[in-house]
Amino acid sequence: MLIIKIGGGKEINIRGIIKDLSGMKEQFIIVHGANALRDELAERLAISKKIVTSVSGYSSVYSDETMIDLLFMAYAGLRNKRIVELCQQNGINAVGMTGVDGKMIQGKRNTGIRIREDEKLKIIRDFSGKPFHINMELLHLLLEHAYTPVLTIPIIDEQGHAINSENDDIIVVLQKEFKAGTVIHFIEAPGFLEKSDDPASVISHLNDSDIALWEEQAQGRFKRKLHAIHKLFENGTSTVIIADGRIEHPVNKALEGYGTIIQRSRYGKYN
Amino acid sequence: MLIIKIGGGKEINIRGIIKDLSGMKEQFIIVHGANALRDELAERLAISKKIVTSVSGYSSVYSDETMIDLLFMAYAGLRNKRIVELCQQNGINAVGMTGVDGKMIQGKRNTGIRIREDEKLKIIRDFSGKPFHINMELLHLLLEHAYTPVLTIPIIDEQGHAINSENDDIIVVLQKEFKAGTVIHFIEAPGFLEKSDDPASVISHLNDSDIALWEEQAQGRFKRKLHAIHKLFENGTSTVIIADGRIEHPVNKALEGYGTIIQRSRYGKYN
Amino acid sequence: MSNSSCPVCDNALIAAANAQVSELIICPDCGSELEIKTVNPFSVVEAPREEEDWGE
Amino acid sequence: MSNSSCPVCDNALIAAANAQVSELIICPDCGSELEIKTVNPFSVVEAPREEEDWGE
Repeated sequence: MLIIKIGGGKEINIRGIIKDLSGMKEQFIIVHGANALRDELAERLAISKKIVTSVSGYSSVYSDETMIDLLFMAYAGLRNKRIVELCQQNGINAVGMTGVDGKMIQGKRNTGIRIREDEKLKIIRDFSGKPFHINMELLHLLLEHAYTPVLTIPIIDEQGHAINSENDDIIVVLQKEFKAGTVIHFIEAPGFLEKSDDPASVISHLNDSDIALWEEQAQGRFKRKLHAIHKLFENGTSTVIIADGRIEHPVNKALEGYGTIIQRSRYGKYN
Repeated sequence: MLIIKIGGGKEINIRGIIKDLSGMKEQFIIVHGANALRDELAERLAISKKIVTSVSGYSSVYSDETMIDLLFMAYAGLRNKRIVELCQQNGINAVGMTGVDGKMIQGKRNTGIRIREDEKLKIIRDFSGKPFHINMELLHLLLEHAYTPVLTIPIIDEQGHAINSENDDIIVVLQKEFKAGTVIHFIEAPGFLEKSDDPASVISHLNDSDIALWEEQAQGRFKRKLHAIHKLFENGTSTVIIADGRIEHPVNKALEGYGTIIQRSRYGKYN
Repeated sequence: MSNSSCPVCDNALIAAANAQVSELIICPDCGSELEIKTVNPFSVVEAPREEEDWGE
Repeated sequence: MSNSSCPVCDNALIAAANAQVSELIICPDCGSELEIKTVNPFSVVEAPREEEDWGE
């Protein structure tokens, strides 16, 4: 089982990814983002996106009701169904779902984010949270009947509310329950770069302990991405590939070794 | 089996409909529209909706690529998932799907609409068509595992394109394959009105042969709606209820006999 | 003026001055309904059968 | 000024002049972290435990 994460950037070559996937023997699940579409839609609808930075340094989108509407339109609607349509045109019988559908991805609503505002320590709540359980019965039902799940946010919380969440966290939970050997992330870069402004500085190989070190020095969103990759290895992944989603044959190239291959170090602490 | 059609009008009380449905013993499928949401979104995005009227007098929305994007955002995204969310909050384990997902609703692309433009007879093609087959395997798979399908357009054509279609036509095909005894349409009116501007002129009972007569005199969209109801009876429906979707308990009231109840006439031509 | 021929009876067809893409024309020879695909060069195909009931 | 009491130790609490909804304050008596729910009338609840790792 393969988990394919399609980033939400504008330049991601979805057509190329789906075309490559149509030749795959191994079964796979697609998880995708749509942040570029969301931001474009927010701008066209004159909806301003609120970013909150918690006192512990992590910034995230403040998800009010309007933001959840945006997620439904951009992620669950436009992006999800255009990916499903492309799959159908390439012989992949895809079924698109959010975490709310059939309680596919269940999460816990954040109790609150501590922020500093008007020099006061405050707690703010929104419709966001962390995934902790996948409806494996529904997922297996689809897979066993040769349907390819195409999953995206929002997920569902304990009271049945749609909540925003991070796709990287969803992949950690998905991988934990699925024991998928390989996870491929398609992003708008050739892979992890030694120097972020130098595309040629792709690091071709890393192991999971390198990731742990990197995580300590990283900040904000990148820190969170590294933390999620770190957790994948804790849950038994053997290979994570960070690959360029913009090129002509993103999947084929990734499987040929282009991009950054992260593997479990033989003497890592998890063996 | 019950088919619940939730109209796409702004004043439809979805919360009330879902609350009532949560008390239902009988299994049901939801099909819904979102035309008000689509039009509002089109306006906010400055997308002008093109209406074409065929030489034979039927007007319909011209569905280009941008319109299909709108359907994905308004129908498949916002409306579908807010209905699914409400279901989850009322103990109904709903799964939302378009006709593209898992090829749930397969259709045939229109070969072209004949219109008059610059005093010339022309043929124009768009992404629209008519449904002719439901993926019953997938539908039964969901129903047998206690999931409630919440279906909407777009549907999928022979080449795997998402195409616009009429929900009323979808219900005809759905009912044909399901033999659902009762179909309830929730609209923004107390039922069929003798005088369209007089809400008190609700016709409480009709039979299928009345519908055939009405259809001959009707025009445009209403003609098409009557034609779809007429077909439902041809395919074996016993009861169609046209009920007010705006009131507090739309489903309970409909089942108590409020609205227009259309039943098979004992001596109709189909017996 | 650009020429073409009727796909049904092969009769020569001359594009009218105000011919437009998607326009439906009738072959003067065999009466088939033809659809103009391109104007320059002028090309036509047989128009699809009218749908048995109304358009979408 | 409107008063309230700490939900943990029942000690009396007086709203500060610039108290704001969602503000986190510390009960001067038992040190519990409290969240201001409303300012007029002044009401507080115990603040939720900090998430084990960062916020969303």
